[in-house]
Amino acid sequence: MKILSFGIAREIVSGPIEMSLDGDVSVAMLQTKLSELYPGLRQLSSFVIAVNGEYGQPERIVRNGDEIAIIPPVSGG
Amino acid sequence: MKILSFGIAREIVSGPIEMSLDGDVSVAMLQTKLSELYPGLRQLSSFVIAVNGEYGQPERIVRNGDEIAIIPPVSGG
Amino acid sequence: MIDIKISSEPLDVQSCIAWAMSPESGGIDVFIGTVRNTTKGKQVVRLEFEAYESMALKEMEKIAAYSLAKWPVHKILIHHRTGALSVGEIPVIIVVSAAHRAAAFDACRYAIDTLKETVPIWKKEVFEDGERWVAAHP
Amino acid sequence: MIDIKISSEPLDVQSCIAWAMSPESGGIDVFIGTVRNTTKGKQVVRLEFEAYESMALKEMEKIAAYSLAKWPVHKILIHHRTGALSVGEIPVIIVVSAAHRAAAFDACRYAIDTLKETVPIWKKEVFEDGERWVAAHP
Repeated sequence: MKILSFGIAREIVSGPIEMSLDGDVSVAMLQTKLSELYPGLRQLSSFVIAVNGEYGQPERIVRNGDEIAIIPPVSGG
Repeated sequence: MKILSFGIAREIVSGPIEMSLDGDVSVAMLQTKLSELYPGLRQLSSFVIAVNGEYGQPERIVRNGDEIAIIPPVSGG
Repeated sequence: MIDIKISSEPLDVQSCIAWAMSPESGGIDVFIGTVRNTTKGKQVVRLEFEAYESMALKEMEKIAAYSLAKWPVHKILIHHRTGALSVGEIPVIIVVSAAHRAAAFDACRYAIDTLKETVPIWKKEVFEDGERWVAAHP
Repeated sequence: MIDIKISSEPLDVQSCIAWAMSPESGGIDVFIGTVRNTTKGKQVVRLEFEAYESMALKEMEKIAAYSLAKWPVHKILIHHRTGALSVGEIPVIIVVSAAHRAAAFDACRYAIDTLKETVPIWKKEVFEDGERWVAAHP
């Protein structure tokens, strides 16, 4: 599974992330996993996970093939 | 004293008004006087008097030489 | 800074906005009034605007000055047109620039709301079969 | 009607407004975001905007659809720019037309407030001596 990242998250993870999922992994579990792999993400005001271009509820199960993205605090406008 | 009028008030009084003042005449008195002379003004939602381009308080005394205007309900914008 | 105008010529949205932009501003709110094709279900042919111009300019100036005093805004422009306007034309444009958007929105809305209450300008709606001074009668 | 766009080309205010005008509309509210020359007292050289474009378009679409559902507005346009923008340039423009102004103001303000909260777009402030992703850190 490829994980996209943007803004400061893109700079923190520096480069594309490839991850393979064993069993049922929720959005919340993925967030924890990513925080462990990239401690810089823990310094952010917040970060959330988008699944197929929608904000992912924490309990949502992600599947191989889903488009996953790390969304740091947005600041458009 | 010349009295200006605008919008529907201009149509009601149909033509310029010339009036001469005896003694102290307040804005309120002028309003009453104008309503008597032009009963059409009484049908309006409201009308007020401007003195020298400012809304006139009812007790304000008007003088010969002041620019007086009949202001029917405004509807700009 | 304040820019107030009453004109019988068409208002130019682009130049009004250009005037209000500045390097210090982060947000601009623009209100554009346009002539609608119907009012209370009746087809409108045109609107005719009449102003007590000297007083209207003073009242518009007061609105602008109050906005600058009350909100942290940089520039406010209020232009109003007079004469006969067809459907789609622009009777009024208000532009407010500010460092932050909340002040721009608040001041712009205050300005148009107050303009409609205090500025001595009148509009007559002209229909196929008659005409009517807006708000004149209860 | 809805018009949503993310573009690396300069946004054209005039054509955005022209799109929103219609004979049914009486009021148009326009919000224009502009790049400010300072932030917290520091001189800004430029802003760099990055978008998760497919998702950002969906979130912008949601804002527009909600506005049309909640307020009696006719048209809403939301355009956002990406890439490097200098002071005075326009990152965002929102245009809302409605029969009556209150709905246009309410929907326009809702749209920009919500865009800043939900749409996955990020800006980096670039200063003479460094840079900073806005809102990234507490």
